[in-house]
Amino acid sequence: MAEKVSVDDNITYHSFDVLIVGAGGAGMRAAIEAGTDLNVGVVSKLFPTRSHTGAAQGGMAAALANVEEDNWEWHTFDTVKGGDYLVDQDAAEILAKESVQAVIDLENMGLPFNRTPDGKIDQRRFGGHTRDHGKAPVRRSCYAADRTGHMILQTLYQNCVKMGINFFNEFYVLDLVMNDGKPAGVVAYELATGDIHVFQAKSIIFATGGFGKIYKTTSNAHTLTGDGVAIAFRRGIPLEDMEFYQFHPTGLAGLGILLSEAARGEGGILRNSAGERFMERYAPTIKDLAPRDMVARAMANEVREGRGGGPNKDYVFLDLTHLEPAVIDAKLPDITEFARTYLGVEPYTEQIPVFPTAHYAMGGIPTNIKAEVLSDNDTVIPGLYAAGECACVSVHGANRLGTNSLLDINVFGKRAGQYSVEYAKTATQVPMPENAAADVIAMIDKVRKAKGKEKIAQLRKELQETMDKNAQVFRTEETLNEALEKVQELRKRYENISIQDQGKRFNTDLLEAIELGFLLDLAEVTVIACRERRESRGAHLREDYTERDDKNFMVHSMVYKQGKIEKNTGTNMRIGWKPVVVTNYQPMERKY
Amino acid sequence: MAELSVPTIESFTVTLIVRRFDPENDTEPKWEDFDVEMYGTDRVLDALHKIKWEQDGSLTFRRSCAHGVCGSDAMRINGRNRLACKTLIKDLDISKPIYVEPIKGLPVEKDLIVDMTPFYKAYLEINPFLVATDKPKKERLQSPEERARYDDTTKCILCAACTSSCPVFWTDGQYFGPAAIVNAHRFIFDSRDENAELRLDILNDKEGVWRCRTTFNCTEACPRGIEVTKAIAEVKQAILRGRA
Amino acid sequence: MSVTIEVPNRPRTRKQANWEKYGWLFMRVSGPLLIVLIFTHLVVNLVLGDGIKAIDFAFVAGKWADPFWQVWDLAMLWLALIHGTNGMRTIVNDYAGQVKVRRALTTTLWAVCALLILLGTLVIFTFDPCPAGASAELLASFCPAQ
Amino acid sequence: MAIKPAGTLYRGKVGMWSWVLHRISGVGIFFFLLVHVLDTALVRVSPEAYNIVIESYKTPVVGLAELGLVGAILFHGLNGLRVIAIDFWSKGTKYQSAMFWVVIAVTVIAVAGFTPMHLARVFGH
Ligand SMILES: Cc1cc2nc3c(=O)[nH]c(=O)nc-3n(C[C@H](O)[C@H](O)[C@H](O)COP(=O)(O)OP(=O)(O)OC[C@H]3O[C@@H](n4cnc5c(N)ncnc54)[C@H](O)[C@@H]3O)c2cc1C
Ligand code: HEM
Ligand code: SF4
Ligand code: F3S
Ligand code: FES
Repeated sequence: MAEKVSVDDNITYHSFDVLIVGAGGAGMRAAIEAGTDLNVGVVSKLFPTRSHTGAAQGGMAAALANVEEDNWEWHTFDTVKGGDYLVDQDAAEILAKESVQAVIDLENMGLPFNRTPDGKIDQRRFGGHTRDHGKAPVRRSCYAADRTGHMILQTLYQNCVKMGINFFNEFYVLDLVMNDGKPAGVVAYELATGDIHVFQAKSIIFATGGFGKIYKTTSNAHTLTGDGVAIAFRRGIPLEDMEFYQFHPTGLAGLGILLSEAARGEGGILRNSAGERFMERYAPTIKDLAPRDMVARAMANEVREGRGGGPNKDYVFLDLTHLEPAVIDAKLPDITEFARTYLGVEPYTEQIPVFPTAHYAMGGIPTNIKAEVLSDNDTVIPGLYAAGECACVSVHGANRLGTNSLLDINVFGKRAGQYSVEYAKTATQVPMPENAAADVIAMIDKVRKAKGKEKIAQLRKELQETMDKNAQVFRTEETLNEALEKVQELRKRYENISIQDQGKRFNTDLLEAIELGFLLDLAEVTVIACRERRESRGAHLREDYTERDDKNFMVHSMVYKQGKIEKNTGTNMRIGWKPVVVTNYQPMERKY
Repeated sequence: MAELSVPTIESFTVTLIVRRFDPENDTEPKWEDFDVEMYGTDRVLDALHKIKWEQDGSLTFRRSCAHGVCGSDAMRINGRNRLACKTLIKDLDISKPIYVEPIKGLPVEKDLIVDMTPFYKAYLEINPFLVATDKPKKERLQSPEERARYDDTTKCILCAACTSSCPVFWTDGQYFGPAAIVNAHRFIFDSRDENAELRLDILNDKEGVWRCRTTFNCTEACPRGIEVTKAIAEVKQAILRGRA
Repeated sequence: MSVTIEVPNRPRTRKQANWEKYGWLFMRVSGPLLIVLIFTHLVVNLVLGDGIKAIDFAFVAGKWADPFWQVWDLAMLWLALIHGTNGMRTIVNDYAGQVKVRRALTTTLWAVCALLILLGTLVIFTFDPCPAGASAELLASFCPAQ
Repeated sequence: MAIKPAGTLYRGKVGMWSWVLHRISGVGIFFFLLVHVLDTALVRVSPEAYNIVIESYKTPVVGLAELGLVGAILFHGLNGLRVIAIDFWSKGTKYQSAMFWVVIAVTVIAVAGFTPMHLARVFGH
């Protein structure tokens, strides 16, 4: 179906039935499901194959039972327990049940999974995935060497190409246009020309990925600035569970570049400076394959108690030296290369310095199991969908299990595609308000013309540093207040910025400034959610409230923005709580 | 958390000479030099960021993942195509300035950004997707050996380092280029694919594999270590023999 | 829309049939043959005996009196010219951007190639090792004029 | 071709430089071949005509150029074999740079062996 385009006042207007924002795994999976019967468009700030899904290494969970006995119910249990019981269990059931088909879909689309000797998809172990409710690690992760995410991203893009999906690449969506509480479209900035585009659509899917860049040490890409999440927030949509940010245990020390959990899945061992396999003390049953929050905390604890390695005793070691070089080459080629390239360490013979790195946002835009966005605990915003890391369904609860995110983007990406088409088929277009692009134009103009003293990079650096210092693995009321104060100070200083590039074409200087605005918003929400959750659960560890408190906090947090968006005062936020959906599993103490 | 540190080399000052072009003001590109203070584990991308963030915000380049997996930042560093995020400063000769310029053979848009359209176009022309008509209920079977047959070429991140290092591609930009052939190879040798013949036919073109003069620049430039020239040779052989 | 700085891209023009595969194969088949032909030619003419000093009409006449060398040189002539011309065509295709220029140059190349092949072939077959009326000291020893 | 200031020269490795040499030598040989066919054709005109022209091949300047020609043919021919090996031998791409150095070595040795012999003839009486 041909796309309708008109140009007016230098603004280009496009009209679609289904518009997808973001061309990562979730966005493209949605696009494939949405198909080409209706008029479907994908807008992405990056060329699709540059999305950060491509960085995922380890694998994608699915109880295929190709190599060991397994079933979706065990997978559900692991997901719920891994998420420290904050998982919505109806969503987790869907995730686990639909995982098998999700993997088969990808294989049928051409994904080159590693194979078992009899030609089936091979599977390996991954943290937190167990047989029969925690008895022993199970091989559940389907993988393509250690570039599973790369292969997913490529395969999805290939199939989009095959179907002739309509892409708008290097278009930055900067605003969601709502009319009377209903979504009418989005406004985007074209990087190459500096032109403004208004996309009108019946269904809009946000699949814009995470926001690891609120932290300094992170496995996330420079471009993961949480645009979609912040845009939704600015338009009055609450954000769910923002205090749950996952720190992945094995980031390359000092750099944050990720070494996949697959390294431990294949037998890698964490050691402290004394050479001790310290995870035996923290998780006697599954040791190094405990969920990420536990491992990250154990590592941070080892360092804190003086058992770290290196000149500043500030990291621990990942030991692969007992593995056959052939196994390393076949199963972990990329990550060993990272160690060589970036730290000059030879993994065959030397231990790799590692430390937790900000990795994954469990929280985000609240959705239900149809990927529909919610405006409060249960009110659906018709026509608005979210999937992938930017969304919170919530299948990851307080802590995501490794390989469950690639699964999430496929299962809920697919669902978003499916339900958005269903909706668009019968819905009528919400009329575009007059001057739909006015806010974006004003924002861009303001940044471009700003003549202040503050430098974007400096503010961003201070933000990331304060988040690393005060809102990382360990948190207290005091550090969180310090972080909040700092974020609010930065927000004030943000009013006084200037940029150097005044051009229209490829003005990345301008976009970095706008992205910083998104980061500030999300950092603030994160800190507030962290402060309000006065317990420890999953990835969220409060040193002043070290116990899990099911009586008061067996609920999702919902942070709402109050008042008008232009007033970036920072205090206009309200916290609410939303019950957790429990079906089969009552909260228990989490031991491994 | 406390600041992290890895055993580092002392900081040192390096000079970067960057080939710049501002489409709104320049008629032709110019060289501009910057001095930056760097550390041992820093990469060229860090140096470019340092320039952009501290000295000249208008310096423009693409980047995303910062560890060599997204393929955004292929550029010519000291005369060779490299990913800026994978090139450690200490591995270059820092007693001399480091030359940084856009990849060659694609139209320059601004500073280090080139127009990738011709590159993607060649990629799209080889039908870069699995074609299989059977409708299996579960996964299609494939032995580990069959899977290994095309493993190397699945690594491609479409960074264009290879194609824009190819002297044949520079001449007129018409040659399909190594990246397109690599991606065709990935499917031609996939036992599940049924479209090898068509792809071989597409590459048996005036601008196809026969234009490759085995100069190996592509293989040498590929940040993923793909044996590009070998893949091209295999495609040539497949065309000669009439099948993969 | 974009400013082209290095080499402009002309739109891709796809032709249905093409001979590139055969050209490519021919280069690879003729190459090794040429090695034998040319290297022997060089050894016989430049290394053995008195080398270049010895080359004159009589030397050529001496060789071409033998059908073996006639066929040898004929093969060398054809293969080298076709190989060389096809190689030159590749180079022209690479660097001659405009279609017209390219066509003109390739046509010229093949015309010159055909002409020289014709000329060479005629020379080899119509060659008279002992032309009448030539001064005797220039001729080969087997000529009656000697 | 490029608008000034040009970018730097691409710093390819042996694969690229062998191709540059292969191409230059090919063109050189080609033009020599054109001339060579024509001068040889003079045998059909008259022995005198042929001999006059062929004499110039024995002058010192052309004699030196002949060394270059022989070197070019040797390199082009041997490198051609290398290219064929890359195309048809499955390990060719792996050993391409080793093969390049073999080509260079053989060319240099052969030219070095030929040079004194040839120069003695050209400069001798
Ligand atoms: C290093 C690393 C390793 C990982 N390994 C694993 C693993 O082994 N297993 C696993 O399950 N999970 C893993 N994860 C997590 C998982 O990869 C991600 O959570 C998941 O890929 C996110 O996919 P996505 O589609 O939501 O977002 P992304 O892939 O990040 O895509 C976001 C998309 O949104 C677009 N976008 C963003 N902002 C805008 C805007 N303003 N306008 C327009 N477009 C926009 C971007 O261009 C991009 O296309 C890993 C993550 C990292 C960082
Ligand atoms: C001595 C034996 C020879 C061998 C083994 C040989 C081999 C080859 C091969 C394999 C190629 C193809 C290169 C490629 O596709 O990359 C080639 C190209 C070429 N050859 Fe030869 N050749 C020989 C002699 C000659 C002669 C005598 C001439 C001149 C008449 C010649 C001129 C060329 C030219 C002009 C090219 C094109 C170069 C290019 O495209 O870069 N060759 N040769
Ligand atoms: S083959 Fe290598 S160099 Fe070429 S595009 Fe792919 S990854 Fe980049
Ligand atoms: S650089 Fe070009 S010539 Fe062939 S070997 Fe690579 S494609
Ligand atoms: S920034 Fe992703 S490859 Fe360099």
